[in-house]
Amino acid sequence: MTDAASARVVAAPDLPDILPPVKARRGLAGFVVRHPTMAIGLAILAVMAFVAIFAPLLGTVDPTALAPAKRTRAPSADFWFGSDAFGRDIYSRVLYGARVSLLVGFAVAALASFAGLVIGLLSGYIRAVDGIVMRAMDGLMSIPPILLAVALMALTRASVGNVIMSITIAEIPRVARLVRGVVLSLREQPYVEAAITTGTTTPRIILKHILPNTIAPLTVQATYICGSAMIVESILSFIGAGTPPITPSWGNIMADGRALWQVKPYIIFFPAIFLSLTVLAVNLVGDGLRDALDPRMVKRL
Amino acid sequence: MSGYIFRRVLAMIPVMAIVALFVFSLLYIAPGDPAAVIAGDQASPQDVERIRQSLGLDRPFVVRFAEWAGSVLTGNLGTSMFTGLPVTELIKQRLEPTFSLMFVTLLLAILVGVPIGVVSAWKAGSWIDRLLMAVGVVGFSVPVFVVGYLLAYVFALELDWFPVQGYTPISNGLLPWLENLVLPAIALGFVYIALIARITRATMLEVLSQDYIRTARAKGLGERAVLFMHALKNAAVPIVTVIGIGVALLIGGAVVTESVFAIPGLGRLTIDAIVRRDYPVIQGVVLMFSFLYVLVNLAVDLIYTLLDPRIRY
Amino acid sequence: MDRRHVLKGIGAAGVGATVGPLAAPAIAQGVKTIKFVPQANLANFDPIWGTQYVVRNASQLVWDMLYGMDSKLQPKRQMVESEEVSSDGLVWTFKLRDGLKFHDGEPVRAKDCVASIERWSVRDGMGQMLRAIQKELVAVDDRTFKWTLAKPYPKMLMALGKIGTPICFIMPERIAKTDPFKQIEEYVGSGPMKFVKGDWKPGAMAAFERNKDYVSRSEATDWFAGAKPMFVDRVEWLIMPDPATAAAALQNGEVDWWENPISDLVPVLKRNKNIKVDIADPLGNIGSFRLNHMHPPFDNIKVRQAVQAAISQEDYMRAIVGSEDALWKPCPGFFTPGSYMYSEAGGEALKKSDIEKAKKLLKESGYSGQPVVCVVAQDQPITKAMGEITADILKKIGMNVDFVATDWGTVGQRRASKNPPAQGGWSMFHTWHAGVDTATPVGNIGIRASGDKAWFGWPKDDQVEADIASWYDAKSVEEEKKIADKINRGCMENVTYIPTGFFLGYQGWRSSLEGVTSGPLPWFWGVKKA
Amino acid sequence: MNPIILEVRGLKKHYGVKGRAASGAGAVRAVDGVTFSISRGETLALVGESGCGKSTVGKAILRLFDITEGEVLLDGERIDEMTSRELRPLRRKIQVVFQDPFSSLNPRMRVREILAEPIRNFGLAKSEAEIDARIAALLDKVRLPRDAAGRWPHEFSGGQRQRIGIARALAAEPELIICDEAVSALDVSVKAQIVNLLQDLQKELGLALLFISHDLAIVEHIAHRVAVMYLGRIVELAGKRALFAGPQHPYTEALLSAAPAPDPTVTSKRILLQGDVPSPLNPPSGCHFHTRCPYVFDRCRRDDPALHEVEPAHYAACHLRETPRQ
Repeated sequence: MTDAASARVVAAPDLPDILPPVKARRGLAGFVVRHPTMAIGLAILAVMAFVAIFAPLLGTVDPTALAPAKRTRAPSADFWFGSDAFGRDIYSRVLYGARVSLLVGFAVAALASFAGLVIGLLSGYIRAVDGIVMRAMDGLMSIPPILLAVALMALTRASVGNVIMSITIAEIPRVARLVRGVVLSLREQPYVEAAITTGTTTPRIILKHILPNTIAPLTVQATYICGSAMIVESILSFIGAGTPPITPSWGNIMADGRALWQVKPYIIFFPAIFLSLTVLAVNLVGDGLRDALDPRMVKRL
Repeated sequence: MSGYIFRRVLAMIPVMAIVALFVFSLLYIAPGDPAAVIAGDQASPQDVERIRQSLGLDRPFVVRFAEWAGSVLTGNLGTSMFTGLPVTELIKQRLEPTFSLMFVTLLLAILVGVPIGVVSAWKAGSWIDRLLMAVGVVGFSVPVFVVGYLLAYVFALELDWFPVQGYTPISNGLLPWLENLVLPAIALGFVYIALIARITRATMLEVLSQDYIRTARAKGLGERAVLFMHALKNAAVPIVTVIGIGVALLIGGAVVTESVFAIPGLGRLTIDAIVRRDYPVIQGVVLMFSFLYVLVNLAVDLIYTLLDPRIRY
Repeated sequence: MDRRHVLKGIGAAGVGATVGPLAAPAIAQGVKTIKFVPQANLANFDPIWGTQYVVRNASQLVWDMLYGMDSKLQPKRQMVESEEVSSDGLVWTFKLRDGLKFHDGEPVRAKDCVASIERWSVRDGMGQMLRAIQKELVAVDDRTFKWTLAKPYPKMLMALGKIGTPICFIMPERIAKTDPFKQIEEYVGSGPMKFVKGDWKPGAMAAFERNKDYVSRSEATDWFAGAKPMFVDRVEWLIMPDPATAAAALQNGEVDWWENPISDLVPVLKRNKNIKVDIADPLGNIGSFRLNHMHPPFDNIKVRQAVQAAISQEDYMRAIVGSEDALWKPCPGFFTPGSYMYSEAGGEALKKSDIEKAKKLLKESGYSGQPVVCVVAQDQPITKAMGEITADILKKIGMNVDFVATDWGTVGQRRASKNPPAQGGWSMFHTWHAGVDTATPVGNIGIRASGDKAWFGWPKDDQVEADIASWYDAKSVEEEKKIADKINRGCMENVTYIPTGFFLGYQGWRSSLEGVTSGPLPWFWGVKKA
Repeated sequence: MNPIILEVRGLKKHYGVKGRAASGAGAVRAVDGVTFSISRGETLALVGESGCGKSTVGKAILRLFDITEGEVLLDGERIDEMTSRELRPLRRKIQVVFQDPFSSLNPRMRVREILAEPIRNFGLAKSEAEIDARIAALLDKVRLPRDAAGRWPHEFSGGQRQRIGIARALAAEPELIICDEAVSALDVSVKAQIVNLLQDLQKELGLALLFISHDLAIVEHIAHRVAVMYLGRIVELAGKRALFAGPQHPYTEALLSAAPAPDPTVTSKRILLQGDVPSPLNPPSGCHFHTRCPYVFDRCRRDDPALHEVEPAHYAACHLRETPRQ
């Protein structure tokens, strides 16, 4: 890359930037060396995504098929991870369960980020909106998120969609607060003021000048939300307020095995491992992103 | 300072009003008919209608909200639909176990999390730092009930060191009280320890790189003195912040932990109430937890002013 | 308890002298307490208002009954010293035993009984039958009350002594005057135990104390009949929603008695030499799969028969009781297996699962794939298990299942709705009936087929109703058995509901307890603690 | 004398402290009654210590916030009362160059986009090709290579970024550029280049400059007239030569004496000011400067001196100068 460097008028100093460009693509190996935690996290996530997408091809059977005569079998050649109290194959359920957990995690992260971004942008930039919306967010935020999600689930029937909605609603205020904070500091930035003096309209300022600069902290936040949503989903299912019990989600499998943990620990063990690994992977990616994107986030967590 | 406290307390009012409105409308739109629940199994539609009227469930939203809010302000959270007991009474019964659990967890998390964070920061980049931080990430990633069952299995069933369930009031003695709380507090504290360790480490790193620490080192102060006397004192503000944020985490985790360890606290009261659609109890509990949360964060803000003389109001 | 008290060890080593004041103040010496884990949370405590089994089980400790059922399911005098019925069967005169006292020290008077019967009869099936023919119910003096009817009612003593909910418990008049649709707020009875209201933490704990003034009968204890001697001072009910926790607590000796261990954990309990395990209730339970006869598709008998044909009772039973075969048996009937009313008449369809036949019937019915709303309570292992099996079966025969996972409280509300399934109603739910209730038509509410007055699902079959009515007039056991065959066949043909099998449950207790017996519900009289 | 492009009359900007009104007691009086004007092609320097409100004046003129009191006239037209919609087309005439070359450019936009934005907003080009041509011309003007258009801001040094900032300001074809400490963050050599660039552009394009700075050496180099601010007010306003040669206000005197003398052989008496700048939240009574003024007397503590002409075109706000100099 010496060409590019020499073409510069004057060598630019090393700047503390929000998003440094991916300078030299040294390939996969380079990425792994520079961001080992992110690499590990992404690798685990890739495996989980693979498992989720190709679950039907990985030697699974119908994860909802009951066989009460073959219930609570220990792991064996027939039942790789054993069978549960209804004789369902835990291996199949765990693999299919990856679909639910990943769906919930990513959907909540995406929806909460989007909604929080819109709310945060509007209230960070428009004073009239700010007062009302942020009081509402403060109120919502002072209800502990799991409590809020549980209460919302009690209102509706169990479905993956409702679980996603409930956890999303519980997460929105935190995202909105974060975005608003970022926006408030961004709108004081000289380049935003310069955009105003160069006649840029407010919507365009929000869209072109503010929005792109909230993405980095938001992405980091989104990964943490993704991880926590997976945990909350499992907790909701565990206490019986989550995804429909027929749906094989990791939380449901554990809830089903809950009474038997003393005698048939594998029923909880396998989904617990998968869940913990996935959340771990997401958190590793989050940490990696945070370190790479925005060192200041460390302080904010 | 007192003016500041006053302003902060005043600022709580709109927040709590919004929580109240939210909690009330949440249950207003809830499916199911509380009158039918109250009337019981074999009641006729006429009986249900009679009860609906006697409860005032047929009146408009605003009237019901105003009345409910009014009685809440006088400390009356209504009567549980299933037990017929006052909600305040039900909450009062459950306060001690939950607060005990939260207190012990918090204490444990600080006692374990802060030193881990300090050591990590001190040995930043070393294998021990990496190990501690890796354990920390794992702490974030394992659901609390999994940790709970694991602990119960090993330390209660196999080793028989601690009871597996229940709660002993503190009036029965400090040790019996503590004995019942050790395992739940560890299970619940897992995430919290990780969180505090992480934040402590980050803050310490920042503080340690500052000039006066270098000066202190140059003065020949011992490493430990530097770490604890100077650095930690300055790291206290963000740590306190995390404790404030973490209360929400604690409340959420308590719901699960109490159910795993059969602790008769507010968390289990909440789940029972939600399962039974016991509206007044749900309202009461959510309100109370939110109030607690707001209060803790107020306290945290006030502690800032004590910890950091630079912050003035 | 033999715990290696870690903390106490640390305390002794570390803090030495300070341990003294820190340790528990000595619990009052000689108070014997049984710690009991009941099947469910005691969320309310009004046996007339609430019909949950757990409420009844707690109530029978606190409130006494006029008649008590013995192990042969015969009503025996309990509070009553003697009764007299006029030759035309229309006037019943009851005389109370002397010296009966409520927990507040007041004597039990006839007017208390009158008020209690009045409240009970509003909410009980048999009570309503009695009300319909009641001319007068009055207290004659403090110990005597008289009940005048328009028509003879041969099952009078059964009505007053039945175990099926609600039970006719006797409360003080001021409490019994409470609106039957509102909960009582005072828990004063005359039973062998007092309810300790101050210790009641719904969802966590309920406590009962020995009633020192209880006047026990002199006959030998036989279920609810005879003497009810208390050998312990206090009984604590500890609510444990998580069976795993309860199992661990029983193993560690933190509790003494667990009412309903799940069968998968029984082997662990059996291995522990300090724990005894036995069948809890010899009369067992019948699983019940209710269909909504009022709305499509189950208003069509062909659709009901299709589902009936597809049922495999073995699948249901294994899902409920687990792997132990001794805990269940097929039950192609509506009366308690082993009781004299038991009949398998017309039960062929339930003896084996025939998916092909089910598909054929479904085709003939003209079922067009509309969704059937299956509401399943997830918080009850039994209903959860049955729901999972049903969903699987319906899928196999090509029905479109709308599986509504919810909790028992919601099922309780929703099943009362007569709206179409799509508008807040339902198509099917599951429950179970205790064998003690299904032994005769008295408690067997599930077989009633009086249309919209029948139990949830509102089946209508005039012949079955007529047969049931004839049972109440039956004069001999043989006659009753014949009627049982007719009822059973009628209910099978009409598919009033689908029995999913007969199953038993375990109970487990520490060997330090003595005198725990098998019965339809747990009681504490006659139980000693070492 | 060229026609006046910008006139500021009695400008006030008060900030409310949390929970209190933005006026009356307890408000921060960032700018507390400032009056001046700038003619076409003229450079007016606004000097003072940090926190004196000079940047606030600049931002008030730019209408980055609403002012508390006073009038701002652009080409004789009041812009302080306009809605942002009315104002938008007029914004073209006043542009700004900020101090921090790092935060004044959006890190997520390439230089081309940064420069194209004002051209598009003010409809100064009809086609993309025309925009490109204009950008090329702008880069030429600020002496950056044309291929800079395709780069990201972080690829440039501070001085280069400042040139981009100037190019952005020029892109709007303004009549007045507010340079808010535009060179303060730069190295000395780069500083000189940028100042020279600004001067060249001023000559070439006939620009008026409001040069906000605390650096007296540069001000002496670039300004035609100088206004000295202290605690939200102008205490002295005069032509550069008059002011540097004969400061009329004790504060100006102190400022000048503190600046390093261009000629080390000339020895001047250094006036050291006592104490800190008082808080604008609670400004001193009377003359704001009286707490630090070496010549303070009773009246200073009581009466607030007005800005008045002590010599032709030389204004000062000091009781000592209320009668013409002897």
